[in-house]
Amino acid sequence: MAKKKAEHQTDTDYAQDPVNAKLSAEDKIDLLRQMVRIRRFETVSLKYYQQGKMGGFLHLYIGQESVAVGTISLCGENDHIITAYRDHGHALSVGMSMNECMAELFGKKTGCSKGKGGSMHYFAPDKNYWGGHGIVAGQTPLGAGLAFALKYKGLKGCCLCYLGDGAVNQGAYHEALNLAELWDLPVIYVIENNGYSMGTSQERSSAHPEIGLAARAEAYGMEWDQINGENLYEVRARTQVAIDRAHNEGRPTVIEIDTYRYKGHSVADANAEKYRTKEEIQKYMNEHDPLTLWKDQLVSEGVVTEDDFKAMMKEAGEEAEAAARFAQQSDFPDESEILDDVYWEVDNDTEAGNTGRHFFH
Amino acid sequence: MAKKKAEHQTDTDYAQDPVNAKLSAEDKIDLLRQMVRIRRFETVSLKYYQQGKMGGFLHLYIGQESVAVGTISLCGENDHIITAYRDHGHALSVGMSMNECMAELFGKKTGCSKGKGGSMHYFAPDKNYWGGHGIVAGQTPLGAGLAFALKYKGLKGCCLCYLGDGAVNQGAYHEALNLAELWDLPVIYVIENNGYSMGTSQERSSAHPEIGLAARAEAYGMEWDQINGENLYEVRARTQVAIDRAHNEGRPTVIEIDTYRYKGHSVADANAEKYRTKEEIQKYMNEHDPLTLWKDQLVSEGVVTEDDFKAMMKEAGEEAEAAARFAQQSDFPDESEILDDVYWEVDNDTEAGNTGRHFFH
Amino acid sequence: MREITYRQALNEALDEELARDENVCIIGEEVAQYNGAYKVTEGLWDKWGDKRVIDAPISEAGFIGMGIGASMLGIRPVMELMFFSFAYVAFDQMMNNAATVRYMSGGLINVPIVVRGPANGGTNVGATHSHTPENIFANMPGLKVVSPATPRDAKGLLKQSIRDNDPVYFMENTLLYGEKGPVPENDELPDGELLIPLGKAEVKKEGADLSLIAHGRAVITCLKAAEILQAEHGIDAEVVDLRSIRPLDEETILESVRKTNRAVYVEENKPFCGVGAQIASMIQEQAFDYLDAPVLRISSIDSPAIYSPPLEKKQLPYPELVVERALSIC
Amino acid sequence: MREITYRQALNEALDEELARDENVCIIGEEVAQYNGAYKVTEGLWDKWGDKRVIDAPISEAGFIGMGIGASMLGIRPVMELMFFSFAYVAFDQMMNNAATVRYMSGGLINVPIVVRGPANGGTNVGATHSHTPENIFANMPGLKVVSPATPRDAKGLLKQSIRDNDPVYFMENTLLYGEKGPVPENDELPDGELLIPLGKAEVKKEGADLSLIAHGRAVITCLKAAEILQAEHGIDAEVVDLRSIRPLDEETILESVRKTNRAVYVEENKPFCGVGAQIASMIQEQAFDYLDAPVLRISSIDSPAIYSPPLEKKQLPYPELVVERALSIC
Ligand SMILES: Cc1ncc(C[n+]2csc(CCOP(=O)(O)OP(=O)(O)O)c2C)c(N)n1
Ligand SMILES: Cc1ncc(C[n+]2csc(CCOP(=O)(O)OP(=O)(O)O)c2C)c(N)n1
Ligand SMILES: [Mg+2]
Ligand SMILES: [Mg+2]
Repeated sequence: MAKKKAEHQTDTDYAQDPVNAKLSAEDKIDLLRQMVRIRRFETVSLKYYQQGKMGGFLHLYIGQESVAVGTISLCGENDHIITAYRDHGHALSVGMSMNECMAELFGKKTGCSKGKGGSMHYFAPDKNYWGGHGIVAGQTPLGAGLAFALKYKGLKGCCLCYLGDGAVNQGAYHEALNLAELWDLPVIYVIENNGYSMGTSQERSSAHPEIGLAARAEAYGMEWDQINGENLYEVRARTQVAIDRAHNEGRPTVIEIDTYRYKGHSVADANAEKYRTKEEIQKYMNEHDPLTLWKDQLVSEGVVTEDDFKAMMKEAGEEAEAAARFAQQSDFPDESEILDDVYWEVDNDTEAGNTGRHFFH
Repeated sequence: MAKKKAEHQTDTDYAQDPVNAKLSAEDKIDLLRQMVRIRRFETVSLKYYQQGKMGGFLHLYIGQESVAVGTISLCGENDHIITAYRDHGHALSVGMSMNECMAELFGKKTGCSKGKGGSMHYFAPDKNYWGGHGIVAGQTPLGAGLAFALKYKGLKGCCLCYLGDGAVNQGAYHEALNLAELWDLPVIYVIENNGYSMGTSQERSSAHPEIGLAARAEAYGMEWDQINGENLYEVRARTQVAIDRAHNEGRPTVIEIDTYRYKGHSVADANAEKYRTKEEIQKYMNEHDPLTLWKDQLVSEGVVTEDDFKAMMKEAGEEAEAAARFAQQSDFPDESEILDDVYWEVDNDTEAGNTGRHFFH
Repeated sequence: MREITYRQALNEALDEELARDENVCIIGEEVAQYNGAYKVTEGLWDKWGDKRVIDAPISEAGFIGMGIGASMLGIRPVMELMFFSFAYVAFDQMMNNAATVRYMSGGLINVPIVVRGPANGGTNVGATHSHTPENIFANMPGLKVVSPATPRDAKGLLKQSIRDNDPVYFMENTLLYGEKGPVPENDELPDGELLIPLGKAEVKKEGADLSLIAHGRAVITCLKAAEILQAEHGIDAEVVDLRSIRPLDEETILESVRKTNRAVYVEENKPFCGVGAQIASMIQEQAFDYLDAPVLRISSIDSPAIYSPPLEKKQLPYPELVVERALSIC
Repeated sequence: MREITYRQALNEALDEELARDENVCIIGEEVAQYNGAYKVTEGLWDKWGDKRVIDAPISEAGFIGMGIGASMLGIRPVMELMFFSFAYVAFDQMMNNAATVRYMSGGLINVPIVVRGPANGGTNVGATHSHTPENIFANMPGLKVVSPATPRDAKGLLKQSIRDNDPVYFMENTLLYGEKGPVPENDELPDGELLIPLGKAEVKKEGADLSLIAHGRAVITCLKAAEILQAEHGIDAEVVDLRSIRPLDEETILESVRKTNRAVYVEENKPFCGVGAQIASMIQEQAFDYLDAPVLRISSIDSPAIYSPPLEKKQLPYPELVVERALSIC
């Protein structure tokens, strides 16, 4: 079953929303640049993946950039991020460098996870970024936990916890929603609804109220919203409502952001053009591409020119290629390092880490 | 937080509902006798438990009898039953004998599960009764599976799958609901809402729509209903709607039946009168007891007299005591039987069962 | 004899069993319209349709529990875990409901399910996707655990597992899916089909000096190690493949050890309480007087699976490592 | 020295750690207002209030996952499983998120949680409530597994586990909760409190002829067996208590075996790939030349836990059985 583009009201002028009205031209360009950098990073990583330089999976975010960029652009000091395996976009949005991200894909020790996690497992706790998780919906209780910690410590902040439209059918997510509402945890579940879980359309995987997946939140008496992901102003304006609710009332929200992925589920997805038509993909790319639409918006606002944009694309491509060079020139971890990073106490050479045998091969 | 008795509309005359109108006096008396037998069976089992004749847990159903009796009285040849650990009432309702049930509590080989399952694990597949399951909500996917099998085989039937108000927060239940609605499985989830999961009131364990726990079904676009468990006519009439839906449309329902347990969570529950007041318990026993109310109803209909009722109680008590004697006189399983009933192939002495080592102590 | 891949062998087993018994059905994520994430079920949905080959939402506890419930009424679901690692979100259903309902019902019920899928490291998908839980499931009485190393075994064991009336967890290996090996055509077989019993180990190579014992892909590693031992060190190693871990063919193992007096267990499992621990402790108990050296164990290097491709190669046993360790007791 | 129960010892450990570190909190079903299903947390909610002692809905995957997430930000949740068996509905969170997030992040994160609760058979609650998963969790690198046998160990090990910066799964035993034993008052101790390191076994009784090695309640069984062996057979058995299963104190085990030359591992675990398999295989590998007999293993009779009370007593190792098996190698 094909993905139906959700119908969104377009009469609200989200550009006038306070969170958007306050954006300087610089800020707006920066948002564009972030989306561009994600796209280029991934295009380049795809190239090297196809050359056999990487192992395992590569789940590309291309087409969904506005979600990570728009939502994360609203985050402050005490706002935390956690997501699933399709995590490159969030990583770059929180400010991770292309070098560490690219090196991770190449399995190098200069990677953000020292080459131990790979594409699905990017982390940057110093940037409030808690991964990158491979088990579908496994991150959703963790997201509640980050929010729990904020509340426990009396900090005004929230956790943005991302998941896919297929992930909503996992039991862990249901348990997390109940806990979040029951205990007033400042967590925002962001369903990035790209219409498919691998080759399965939303309609074949989820029974849900006609109005959408986010509306399942009503089962817990929880607030929810549905957002058109192709419009960065809308993403920001409506996500801010949830963040305010979290910050001011300490309460959770589910938001569903309508989006699309252009590539296969992962690069290994041989059927990417079978379970949906080429036309469907093309239509999204032509008419709903969040990056193009934002660029057009900024052009129409006179904030950038088409040439600026081209230069930006080029620059980001060069940055990604430089990152690939950095990655290629970096070393693989040493065989002896396989056993590092298993136990904190061992890594830190504490008394506990030196008592008893920890490894058994 | 105390259990609030749900307010139920009482203006419908459920006695006139076709499923009730067709009941003969005999049928009505039989329903009463079933409730009486459950109550007496449990009173007697409690006595012997307290004398130390049984091990483990004993979760009593006293106060909830109308739920099992009312719903199961509607079942036909292809309707199946599965429940949690509070399973004696369902067992007697499907027609299991007091002897096999009592002997199971005493751990004897004449028990329904040969003394291997105990109180929480009664089974009678020949009576379409699939247990008796100890892990909270663990039976809910199994219930979907029984319904799946009926559909697969093209049989017109359904599965009644019971769970507690605390069980609704387990992930497995959520997954089962989605599957049931997505695949049109003829399963009816019956939430026996007795207001508490152990010492935790519904309000402390579940975030839910104001209207109740069953309404969570809307998250899956599933039908649901809420039923006053103290009225056997209502239980039967409204459950029949769900059964008809299952039989005729092959579709699932969640029903929540408002009820109450008089005893502790299990006999080991030392706090049974701490997390709720004596008054609350007393009020239920005095004003809302489903057995008394049904008896009163039948007295008012002229179907039984108070004396009939007393005789019935006495008879059931004697039956239960006889079952206890039967149980006491039965043998424990032999030590050699510990290893029976692990593998079908071994038990049946097949070639597969005789190939390779199966047990390793 | 014709050669087909391990994947194709599995596919044939499924197809033949779907044909044989209309209660056999396949349930899993992407098994139908997508043809399987690893293409094991390729073509089966086209051939057998919606009723028999069913795409499930991402709800492993839900659909495996559902399959268990259905099996109690006589359906025989073969359920695919896209990665066997995802068993961990269905663990209660797989360890409790599948394994204990027969026992707790005093033998009234049986659960004829198969849960299958790739259970291996070595494909650079990180720690959460690379679990090897054969020891974990085999720990539980009531369950059976099978781990085929060759296309022939994959086909014969899967068909037998589907016919088995107890729950069988069938652990395949992504790295073997594309490997070819001889698998007889049905008309070459006396019974017209290939069935390999659970609980029978196979000596994959005879030898006199040393027993290399293994399951799953480690069998292939051992066969390569045996070649090197022969060619470079003149050591004649025997390679014993468990094929099924529970039930276990102890006799074939012991016979080998009584002949060679030296044993190494090789596996891709994590070491602590791995299958090798069970086998080593069994050998020393049952063949104490035959052993000229301790039973050695080789397993995964004891960390979560590492992503970095060249390192993950080192994390799992490889032929040269087996040779090196084997030499230490020869 | 005063004697207190195992339960009270655990309670003191929790209370002291709640007092020491405001990031320590307790989460679990019925742990607060109800005082704990087995009363281990008695009085703590009264004393520490809603923030520190939290009643959870029946959502083990949810609240344990939540605790893991919170711990990444520095909270130190001690989470009770009413029965450790319920770990099976939270298995993914406990095996993947708790155990692998440090590794997959290249060491950027650590997960200082404790999950504790009774992990034992013997209380006639049937198969689903009687799992003994110490072998299963100890299989996973990144996790620590502790199993105290005495009130003193229960207190000292739990306090240490709460301070440990890695995830610790702390497996208690219902049948021991009411058992009393000597536990020093804090002011009798040089450091003012009782801390027992993980990874140090303890020789609970010295002996020369035979090593009985065990963890958890089986240690008590061994001590009784040792008495009988001494009194009735003149055999002087040593009893070694692992206390923590991972990290493991191999040295103390080996020292004992090198002295006695005979070893029996006793546990209430299921046998296949149980802890005893690991220890037996380790002993034969590391002390091959010291062994005068094979290392024996005694475990649960290999079926799901039976309900019938007199039979469940027989299903688990008991002193007379240990004596009988021990005599077979003496
Ligand atoms: C528990 C579990 N089951 C299955 C998988 C395999 N898997 C990985 S991603 C995926 C599809 C998820 O789809 P969705 O949630 O919509 O996210 P998207 O990939 O579209 O971003 C599947 C089935 C997994 N990683 N974990
Ligand atoms: C997964 C799991 N967690 C916890 C328990 C322990 N437990 C058994 S019954 C129960 C309360 C269940 O309450 P509810 O669902 O309302 O059913 P009721 O007992 O009221 O019939 C709990 C916490 C369990 N058996 N399984
Ligand atoms: Mg999706
Ligand atoms: Mg209840």
